[in-house]
Amino acid sequence: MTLRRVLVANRGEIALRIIRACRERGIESVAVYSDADVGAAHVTAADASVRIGPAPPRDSYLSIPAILEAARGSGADAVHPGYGFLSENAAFARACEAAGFIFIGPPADVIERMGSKIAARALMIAAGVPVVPGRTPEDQTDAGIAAAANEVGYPVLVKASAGGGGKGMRTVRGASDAPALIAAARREAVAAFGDGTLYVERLIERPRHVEIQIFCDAFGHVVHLFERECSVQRRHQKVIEESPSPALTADLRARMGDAAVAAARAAGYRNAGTVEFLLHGDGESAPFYFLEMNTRLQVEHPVTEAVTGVDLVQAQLTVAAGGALPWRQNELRQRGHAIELRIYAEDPGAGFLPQAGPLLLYREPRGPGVRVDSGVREGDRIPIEYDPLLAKLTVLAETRPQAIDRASAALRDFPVLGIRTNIPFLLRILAHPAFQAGHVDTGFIDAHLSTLLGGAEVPQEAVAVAAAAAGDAGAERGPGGLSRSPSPWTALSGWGR
Amino acid sequence: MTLRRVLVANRGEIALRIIRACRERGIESVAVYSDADVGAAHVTAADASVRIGPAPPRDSYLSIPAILEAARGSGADAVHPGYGFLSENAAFARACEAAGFIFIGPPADVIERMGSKIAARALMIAAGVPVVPGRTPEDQTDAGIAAAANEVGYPVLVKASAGGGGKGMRTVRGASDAPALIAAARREAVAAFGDGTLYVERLIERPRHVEIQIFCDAFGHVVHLFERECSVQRRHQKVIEESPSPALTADLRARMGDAAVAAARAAGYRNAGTVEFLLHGDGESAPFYFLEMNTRLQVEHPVTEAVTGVDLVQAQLTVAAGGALPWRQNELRQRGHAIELRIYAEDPGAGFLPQAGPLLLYREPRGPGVRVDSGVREGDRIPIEYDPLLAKLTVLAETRPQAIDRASAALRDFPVLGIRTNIPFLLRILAHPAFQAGHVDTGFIDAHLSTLLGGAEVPQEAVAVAAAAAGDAGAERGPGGLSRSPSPWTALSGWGR
Amino acid sequence: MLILRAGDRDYKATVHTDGTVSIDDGSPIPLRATGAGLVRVGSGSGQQAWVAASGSTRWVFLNGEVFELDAQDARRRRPAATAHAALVAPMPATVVRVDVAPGATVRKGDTLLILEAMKMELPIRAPADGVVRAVLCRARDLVKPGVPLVEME
Amino acid sequence: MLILRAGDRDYKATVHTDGTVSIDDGSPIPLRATGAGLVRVGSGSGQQAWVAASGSTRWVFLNGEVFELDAQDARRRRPAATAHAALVAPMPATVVRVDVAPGATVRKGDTLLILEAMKMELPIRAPADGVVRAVLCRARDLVKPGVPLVEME
Repeated sequence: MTLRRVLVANRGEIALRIIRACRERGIESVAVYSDADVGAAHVTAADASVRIGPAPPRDSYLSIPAILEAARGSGADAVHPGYGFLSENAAFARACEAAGFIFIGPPADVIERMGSKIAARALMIAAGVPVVPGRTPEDQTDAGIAAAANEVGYPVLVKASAGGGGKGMRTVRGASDAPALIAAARREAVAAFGDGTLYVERLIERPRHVEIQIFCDAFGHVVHLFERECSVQRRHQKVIEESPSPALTADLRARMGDAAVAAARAAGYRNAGTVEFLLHGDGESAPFYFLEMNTRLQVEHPVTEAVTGVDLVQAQLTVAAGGALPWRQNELRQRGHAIELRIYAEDPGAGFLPQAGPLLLYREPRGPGVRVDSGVREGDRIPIEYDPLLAKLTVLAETRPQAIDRASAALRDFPVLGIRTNIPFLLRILAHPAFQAGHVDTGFIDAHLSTLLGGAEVPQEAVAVAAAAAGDAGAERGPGGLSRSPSPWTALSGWGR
Repeated sequence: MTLRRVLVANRGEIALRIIRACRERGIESVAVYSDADVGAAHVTAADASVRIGPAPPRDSYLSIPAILEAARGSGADAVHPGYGFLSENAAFARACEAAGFIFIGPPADVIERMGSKIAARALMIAAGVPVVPGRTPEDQTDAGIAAAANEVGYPVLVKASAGGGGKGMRTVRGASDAPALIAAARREAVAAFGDGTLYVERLIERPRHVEIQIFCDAFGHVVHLFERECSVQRRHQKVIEESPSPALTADLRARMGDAAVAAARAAGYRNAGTVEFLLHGDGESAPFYFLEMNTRLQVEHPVTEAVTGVDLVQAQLTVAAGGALPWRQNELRQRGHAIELRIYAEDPGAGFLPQAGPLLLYREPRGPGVRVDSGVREGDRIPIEYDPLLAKLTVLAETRPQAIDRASAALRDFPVLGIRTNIPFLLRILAHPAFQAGHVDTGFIDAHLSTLLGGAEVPQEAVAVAAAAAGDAGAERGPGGLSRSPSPWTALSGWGR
Repeated sequence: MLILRAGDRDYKATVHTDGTVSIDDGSPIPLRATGAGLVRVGSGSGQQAWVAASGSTRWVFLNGEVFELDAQDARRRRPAATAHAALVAPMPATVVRVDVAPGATVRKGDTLLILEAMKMELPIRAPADGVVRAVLCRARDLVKPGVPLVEME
Repeated sequence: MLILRAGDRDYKATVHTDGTVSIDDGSPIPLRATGAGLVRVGSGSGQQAWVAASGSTRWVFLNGEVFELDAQDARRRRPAATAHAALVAPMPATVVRVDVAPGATVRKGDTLLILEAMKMELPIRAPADGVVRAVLCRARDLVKPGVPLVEME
């Protein structure tokens, strides 16, 4: 079976990533876009593009009928869901297959089973994979959830059963907070996933989040591609991921890899997936618990690509077309150290408030070992409707300290102006002694927040630059009124050397 | 010993490469520039910059006094010569050390010995490394060179003894051609290196050019980092390099690696170097001959970095500062397949005539496994005075066919307008069945030139685009008079979706 | 002379005819434009900065930090700190819920209303103890950045 | 109507009011600007092209190929092929040596003079058998692109 034309049911950097992978192997790509994304980078890059609806996700990127219609109208033979949106929606996978499109991901029933925290847990327990104590009460009233929290024992996490990415999730430390937090989690769950079912589990205090990439084909081959350490999170949203994890010994890595492979086999998995674990404490015998299985490509897949040298999206296309996995377990090795930093349009100083607006100036860093995945360009306007991820900066170097140095240099060479981003915040994480020592857990950002927020005085040099650029007043016009000559400003002051 | 500030005695992409490496480890960088390079990318990127003279290389980038003065004035403690220019000039290395600067490269006497083809040959013969038959006559008159050619036996190569890069080199097939070609080689040798001494050697017909990267520290550690296949050349100038070589078996690779290490040990080498071999024919027992030793970083070093995962420039800085090599031989592995394509400002259809002029539009490709090293930006004017290398595109993929696909996709996404480049020519090389089969030797381009030159009809679509952009007349103004809206053109025709 | 405001702090900048700029009567800082949006700033070789303008706002990226300064119109300057100003929407958002009514007494940190943007809930909290003077939005309203939501005193 | 020349071939382009363009009275080709220098061309979703202009020259990058077209001024069109024109410098260069004198009979491929540019020698050869009418440069001259070097007939 050969794929000829793939519809990419996503937007932003991941849509571009998939479009480029298709182009390399001669597969045509079809982009979809909402009214907020007319002229967006992923639309320009694809071989064809189809409008699927107005800006709100439920009317466009989350609309199964609109996307299927686009697939039919454009003559696609397969659909790649990316991550987020419909990527873990079993109904969508099923509808694709029913309409005759190859769904580039696992079978719909696997998505369904692993998407239900209850079913996934049961499966893992049966497969001998360790799990965190917890339950999904049959009584799904707020009172029923509160009762379940009491049984599991505080502190607990209340989570959307259909969810992911921290949406619809709340930490509840005691019975008195429960009603308000349960209600908030429910509202977000309904808004984000259309399903308000909630799940309660014991909160493992300050665990590490360590996940294993797995890959399976239709011939029973299952491999793991080692771990990603994703402990640096804010509001349960990953911010920095790396591989290898500073916490794993060779033996612990092997045991976690084996557990992930067992989980994949138990699930009857196919294509790329990730088994997320919580790792509690340090050392050879630190316990780990199955957290969930992400039945899709992860945002942070470039970290794995960097250290293993494989192309996960190419392998997805190969396996979706009925091909065999291109690698055997004993051919796979980690080499060097990779770190991914997520560049968000957000203001860390204002509670990580997402930012929308124009990218007046946007210049990506370059250099050996520096990879930038992005879906935006200078001059674009970041819409309010979607995830605030602008770009992913992934660095690969020989050692972890060199990777940190490389990432820091790249961030200092990544100017984004017009909207606030977390770039200064990321730099302070990289410079933090605890991060540099590899002492990170999911509480890292909260524990060090005041240090990480900085709040630098404005240096005189910055004011001087602003003053010079302020010479000519005027409306929004991008790179600072400073053109390289001839410009009135340059001419006036005799600059330009 | 710690390096604090490195003067980069070069320009273009390699200067930027070194500046970035310095920045990552907190070393300050000092750029130098001629009057033709005011405002060039390498000048903007460095922490400091010093003008060293007018545009002609002999008055700037080849001026030892000017560069030493710049090093003194800027407080540098070390000098990185890059490649070309003064990088293999023993007098420069000696002058640097005498003035108290660390020269980031091998000791001056090693440069001197290996820079003399006569001394290098003698050393290799003594070390048991195979060499091509040839000689440097004591009688350096044109008649003396012609006599030496007769003794070695036609066909012969006449080469500048001080040279490299194909400058001052001529193929002579018989006695009747000798006088004119020897005179031309002499003129080029004097112009390029200030030294007209010529060397004559047997021409190995249609060999492969396969070179081994070596690295040595001051503690006697010597490693090789496998091969680069550099057979695709035009006028003895490399165009495409790759690793692994499609020609080497594991055993042949090991024997060539051992020979390169023996050569490095015999030379008393330190820092990064390359041992170039001619490989004659195919198969396990194909003979290889020492060609020359390049006592510097090579243009094509990214190919080795891609497959081995090391950073050669970082290692250069480490070793120059007195540190030990960061790798042992048994830790080094080739993984995947890397191809570098040199993007030249040249017109292949006009005898590869170098091009100078404005980069009206210049957009680099991006994506996983795609690395671009360049020293130019859109809007720059390419000067006439220097090497026409604009950029190096290096791709890394799991297999050679995937690397070819990746390189082709990247080249199609690498628009350069305003001056001619070899991008269309490179695409035709990648698509050629002989290249795809790995059947390349140094005669590849000449043998297939008419196919590779193409000469495509102008498709109607291209004329249509030109016609639309011609709507408004006007002087040079970069990206096509097409701004993204609002523009008169967009407004007129209702475009922009 | 030019006034640039960052947060509640005003800087007085004087652009000299030689292209240098003095801040608050300090020593002149050299500047040099090196490309579109690129500036070299400081004595010696200086540091690389990037700059962009939007209306009266000047954005500067310097050594990994971002600074947002507002070029003040000398004739119509706003006071440096607006005590008890209206709470405004920080970005385009949808009002999920309003928890207070005019006249309500609130404590610092109390949630006044909840916005939703980019699929995240954003509680708007009282910046200080006080009394709600006016509520200027309703649930389901789409609000733009800078639009007042609640007035307190 | 517009004439665009590539090599010795003229193309007649008609830009229609709906934004499509016809070449040599062929069927209309749709075009859509999608960014600075970016154009989508062709029916259906079309292909990605890049375009830049310099004087009357239009550069187009399409599917890895580069096309250079000259927008002709209808009032002052040059003849499509200039037989026996002067040999011109192809780029800025230094004249190393001149091998012929006026009146010399040369064969196709004979070296007339040698230029040096970017450290490479570039022989300028006779495009056909003929007679040198004039030599317009001397050794060591710096010549600019388009400057006539030798006239032949």
